[in-house]
Amino acid sequence: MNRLAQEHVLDVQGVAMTFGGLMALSNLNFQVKKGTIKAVIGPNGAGKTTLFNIITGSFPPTKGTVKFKDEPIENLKAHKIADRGISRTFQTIELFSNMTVLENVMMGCHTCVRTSFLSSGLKLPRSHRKETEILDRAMKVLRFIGLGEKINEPADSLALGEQKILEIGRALASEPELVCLDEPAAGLNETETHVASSLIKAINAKGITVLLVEHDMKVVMNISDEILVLNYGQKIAEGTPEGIRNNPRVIEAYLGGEA
Amino acid sequence: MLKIEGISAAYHSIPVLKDVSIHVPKGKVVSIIGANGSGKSTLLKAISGLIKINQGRIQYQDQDITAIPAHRIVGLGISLVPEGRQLFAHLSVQDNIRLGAYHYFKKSNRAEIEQSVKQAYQIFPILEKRSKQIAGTLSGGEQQMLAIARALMGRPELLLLDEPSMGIAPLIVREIFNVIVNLNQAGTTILLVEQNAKAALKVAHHSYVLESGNIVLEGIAAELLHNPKVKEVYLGG
Amino acid sequence: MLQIAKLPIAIFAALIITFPWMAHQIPVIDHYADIMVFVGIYCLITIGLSLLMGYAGQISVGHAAFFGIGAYVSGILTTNYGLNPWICMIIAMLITAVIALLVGAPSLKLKGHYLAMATLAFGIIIFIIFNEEIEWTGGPDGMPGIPGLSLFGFKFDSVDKYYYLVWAFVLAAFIFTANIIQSDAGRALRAIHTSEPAASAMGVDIAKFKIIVFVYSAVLASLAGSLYAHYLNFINPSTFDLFFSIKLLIMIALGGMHNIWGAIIGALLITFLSYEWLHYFEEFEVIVYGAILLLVTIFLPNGLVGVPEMLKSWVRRKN
Amino acid sequence: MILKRITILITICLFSIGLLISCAEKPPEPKKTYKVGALFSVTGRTSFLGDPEKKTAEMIAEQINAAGGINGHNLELIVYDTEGDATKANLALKKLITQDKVSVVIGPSLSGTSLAVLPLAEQHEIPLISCAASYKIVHNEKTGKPYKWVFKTPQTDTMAVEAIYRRLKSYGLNYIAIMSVTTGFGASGRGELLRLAPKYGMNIIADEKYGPKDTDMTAQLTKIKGIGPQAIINWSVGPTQVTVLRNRSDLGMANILFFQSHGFGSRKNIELAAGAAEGVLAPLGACNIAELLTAYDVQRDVAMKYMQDYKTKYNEPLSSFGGHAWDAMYMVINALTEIGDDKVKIRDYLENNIKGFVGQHGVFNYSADDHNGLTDKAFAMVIVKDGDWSLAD
Amino acid sequence: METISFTSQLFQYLITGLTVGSVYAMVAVGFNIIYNVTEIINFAQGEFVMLGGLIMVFFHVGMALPLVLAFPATVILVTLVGILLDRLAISPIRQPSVLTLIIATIAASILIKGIAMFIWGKDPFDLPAFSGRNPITVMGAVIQPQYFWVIGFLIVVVIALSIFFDRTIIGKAMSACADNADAAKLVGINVKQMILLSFALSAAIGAVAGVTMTPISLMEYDRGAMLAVKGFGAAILGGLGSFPGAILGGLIMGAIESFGAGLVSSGYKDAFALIVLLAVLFFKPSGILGDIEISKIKRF
Repeated sequence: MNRLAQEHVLDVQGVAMTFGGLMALSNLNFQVKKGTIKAVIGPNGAGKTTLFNIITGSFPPTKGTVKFKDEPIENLKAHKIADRGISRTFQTIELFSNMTVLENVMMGCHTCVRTSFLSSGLKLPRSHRKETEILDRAMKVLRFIGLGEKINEPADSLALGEQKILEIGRALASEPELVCLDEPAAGLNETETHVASSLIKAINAKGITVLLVEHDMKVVMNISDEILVLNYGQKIAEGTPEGIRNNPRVIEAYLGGEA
Repeated sequence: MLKIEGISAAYHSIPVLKDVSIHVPKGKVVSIIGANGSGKSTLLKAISGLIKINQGRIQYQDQDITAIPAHRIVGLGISLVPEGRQLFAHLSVQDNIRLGAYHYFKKSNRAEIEQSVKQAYQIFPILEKRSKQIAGTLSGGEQQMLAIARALMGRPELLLLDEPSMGIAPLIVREIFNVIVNLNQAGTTILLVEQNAKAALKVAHHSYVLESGNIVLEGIAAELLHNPKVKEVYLGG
Repeated sequence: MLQIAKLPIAIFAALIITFPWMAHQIPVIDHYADIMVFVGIYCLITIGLSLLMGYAGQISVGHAAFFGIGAYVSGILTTNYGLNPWICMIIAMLITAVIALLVGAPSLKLKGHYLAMATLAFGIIIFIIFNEEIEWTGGPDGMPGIPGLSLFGFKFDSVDKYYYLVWAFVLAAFIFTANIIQSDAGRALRAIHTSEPAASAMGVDIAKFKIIVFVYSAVLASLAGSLYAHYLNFINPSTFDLFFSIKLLIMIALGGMHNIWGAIIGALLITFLSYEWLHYFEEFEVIVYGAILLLVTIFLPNGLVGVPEMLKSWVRRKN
Repeated sequence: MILKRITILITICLFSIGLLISCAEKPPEPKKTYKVGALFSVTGRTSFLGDPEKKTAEMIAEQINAAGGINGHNLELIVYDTEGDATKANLALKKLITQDKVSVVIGPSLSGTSLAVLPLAEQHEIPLISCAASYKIVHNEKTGKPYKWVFKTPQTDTMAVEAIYRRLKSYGLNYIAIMSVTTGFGASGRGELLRLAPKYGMNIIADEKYGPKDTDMTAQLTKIKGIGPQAIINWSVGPTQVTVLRNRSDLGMANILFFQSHGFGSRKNIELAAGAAEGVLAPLGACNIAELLTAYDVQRDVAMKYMQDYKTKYNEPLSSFGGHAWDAMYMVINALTEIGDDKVKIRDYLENNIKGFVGQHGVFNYSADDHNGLTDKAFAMVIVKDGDWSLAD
Repeated sequence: METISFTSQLFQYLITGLTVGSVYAMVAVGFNIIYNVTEIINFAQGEFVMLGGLIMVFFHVGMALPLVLAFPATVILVTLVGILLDRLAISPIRQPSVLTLIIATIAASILIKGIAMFIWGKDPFDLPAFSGRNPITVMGAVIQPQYFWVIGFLIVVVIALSIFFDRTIIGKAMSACADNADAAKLVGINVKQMILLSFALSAAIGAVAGVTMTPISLMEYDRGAMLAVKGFGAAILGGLGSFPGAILGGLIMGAIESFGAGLVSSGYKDAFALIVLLAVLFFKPSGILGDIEISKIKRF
């Protein structure tokens, strides 16, 4: 196998997306290296969430290919992509609010441990065994993310910071190779933000590749290995945090040009 | 003119505004800047009555408007140009503009309304050309103009603008900000929420910087423009 | 909060087992055991519907059709072809499953009101077939002479015997469904209901799950239909009309559809209201029925199972 | 734990509500009463049957009790509403038998519900006098004989169909179109029309249907018009049979001979048809046409009295369906008067002693082979003339 | 013996289908008015039609009011019922979900039906045709004058509504609520009032349908449910929310029933209409004109 290809977990080539004539993304190319943290930043409406939705299969791109471990995934349904090993969180928290913390994480294990309707209805030993397995894995994840104490609380009773953490935990439960985090620090206070950044680092330390969209620049600058900057659906810069911070195009995009 | 005293608000029980106080003097442009998710839009929604606040008081021209429902706020002289335009996307440009005059439509005669419509077209000539077009089919910049025109039809004394530059090409942004300056010079008080800090600080007299629901900086706009802390808020320390 | 603990099921089972005896002790409710047979039959349908509507969030206004298909397949095969009722019951369930699959696959792609209309249309079409295919179904006058059930020579020929048979099925369906709810599959269903995007991001094949639940609920309804036919020894189309589908909907909503216990409570309440209690209002029956429904919808948005929760939060606010 | 509590709570509620209502309903009664049960579709889509039946039965019970009861025994009539629903009819009959312990049951109103409860009556050995039309109710296809415990008062569809076919034959007409509503009433009539057609040499050249809530039958009639039959027979009840007449007259088909079923038996229908009923024929029982009966007709007196009583009490025109309940009620009253309230004796009385019983719908002669007891004389062919009934001859 | 040629028959089926379809279309339009403002499917819509017919009978026949007085009086009374429905059954619901609202409107329809039964009893009532019952013959097909009234009133309703939604500020405001409720509040539109208005309007249209159809088909207390089902079918067939769709859907349903009954099998005519509906939904899940963009832009 080609060494370069293996290095790139995700390879986005020429991706474009139009919504009813409106260009949300145009001719986007970038790669994510295995085992790194890559951040996608850009002002509002730059197309970051659209990019996430394409990668995770919410809808196919109008043009271009997305390769995950050298295999095209751009036309796969979301659940198939999840099966391949990409998991995600959402910008507006999409926890299963009618479930407990534990159940949310157990739901995350769905891709790996599946039981049939019949065997779970009859509570066959096999399904019982799998259920125990799911429980073990979920508990492990919960201890890892530090919510081990709150397993039986309803998900929507948690504080915002904990909900964000839980959503990340749920994404981890499927033991993915790539996690896509959509604004993990949005709305969090300083302490919570700190917790979230250390968690992301810890995830990365386990060898999981991370792709994240984030507005909180402190977080982005602190944790990412590489940053991709989008504006009006186009890539305007890509590079290390230091390089991005001093890139004039980025500053203009953020603080605005002359008005 | 507008006094906000220690308001807190939450969205789905997640606190978004924490004890925010703001003062908008008559005839001035006041801007609120801050990164995404800092609570700017929530603040404007709270003023215009779209969301309920948990604590604090909003006072407008010596009247407590904290508990007044949204559809009556506009009658008091406050119009909001909401984030993302929020047009009536399936109605024509004309209809969008006329509906802006809804709250006094019944009380005034046709000519008076048409006069206001004409004024709106004078401010944004492009809209007159597009008057029969369906609002949803306009370009982003035109939509933003339409949203402002619609708000102006409500004859506001205080105009609230939520990110007028969002997703719009720089050239148009400049045009819109010119309009904002002109409006202010014509006597309209303006509260402007912007992510585009430079643009906002240039047109504003006074400015507040919001971060995670708290006011972290406040001052004369021109001074803030050079304050390194602003860059830090945006691009991280 | 969604845990189906063993204790309530045990108490429930104990109540069910002792109910006929208790009812027979009090002359005025002596016949309640008889009504309870029908409650049980309807419970079989509502348990499946509760999984479909409350957990997976898909509306069906056509389940009377599956109930009817079960009843008619059983009825036709036993009376016209003399097959063993138990075999007919299984054949009926298989036929229903196939029909549900054929109808469900395209229908479940529809959303909200469109899905409601599609299932409603299906229900009416099936009803028209029951009415029109007189040679098979006996038409509007119905089909008399459907044999009763017996097992190894033991005849289920009295109210109490049939009561235990039906409720044994109900308990089995209840436990089976409760097991599903507590398993990975059940979580997936609830996930679909809360957020389809998040569920599919977890790898849940939404279309597949919807179909499976639809078919499962249809098969339960079919089983209920067979039991109904063999108990009444008679069926006619009007039992399976649109209004019965709506009644099922009302049972689910009234009991509380976010909880499988709601299915039982709803079936219990609506059946007793319409078969027994409303009778005392005579002329005003329809008005009272409508008023009760309306009041429950307005004041108990989570149905009757939501009442303790509401009381609790009320008490908390009081203190 | 909450769930447990709910379960217990609900059960307690169930019991207590049942208890309360039942206690309130039945104050203890010291003297022995004769209990008669009745199952009518008082509400729901077939209320046009059950409503007049219930009113009639209640009126008769009142009259009897006002006159001192039956041999001093009060007559207690317990009516349950079946809503035309098989399940409800089944439950109600069991309740009448096991709980109310009635000695005889009248109803149900529909063929469907009657067929549904028939096995119960046989099983529990209680006499049942159905008020529904289908001949299947008193004809066990396996034995070729009537069911032991089941009787019925209405003329069967067979009689109505035969009356119509005989008349058509006498006119020398045999190309006919039939129309029917897709309810039990219509389907059963349609079945008989089709079954008996060969016997009378009738060629059915169109067989059209419509729903009970349909608003327009022009399409069906247009098709019939295109085929051009010599006569049309329509089998329905309720507003549809009026709509059919109106559509027919609109389409200029008034010159085609038109028969309605015996379900047409209410003057209200003529009124509602607003002139479109003129010249329409229908086989009707005596109670519809009491005034038309000659003075020495045995049925005239009972029919006139019933008509006047009903009008006085309820202030609405008589419907022929009430007459079926009248017949059943008086058969029961006769039985109770003669032999008391023993179920077996009542059954035997009905089978052996209802001879020459003058009812609203004919003169009944029950026997071991005939639990309907009517002959083809039970129907008179009536024509609508000048907005009222008139004998067709 | 008078017969009828095949072409005349076809024409007759068409006329009949369009008349019946017009009633369905009016019910469907009523569904859409409420749906567009609130996204509620009001299953009590059929009861408005029933009430329209029966109240008209009361005014016109019972109290002998002339047509020109009785008609508006009926519409006003039914409109009041619509307003009450919103105030008593819909707006008190605190946690509205699709199913809760469906159940609430079903409950309301049961309640209204019960009250109608209590007031008018179970018998059908007749209403004299507006301009006599002497049919006109066109191309061998026979047309009742009342048919013109039904189709005519559908056209009047369409024109009146299009003027209302196109030319009046209130109409625009209602469209605005449907479009974007928050933005509507911002320009001073009282959204709750608009919801109330939508119930009033659709009740009024239901009443018109009831008044015009009663001389053809009589009216009794339990007619509402079936009309609601047919009207709902028409609305879905045309695409929920689209007024041209509602009219198209209604007329298609009526025509299929009529042609189906005449040419294929009268017993299965309702099934044909529903099978067509299902087929359309399976191939175009949002109905014929149900593309959200198109439906809302082309109001009329």
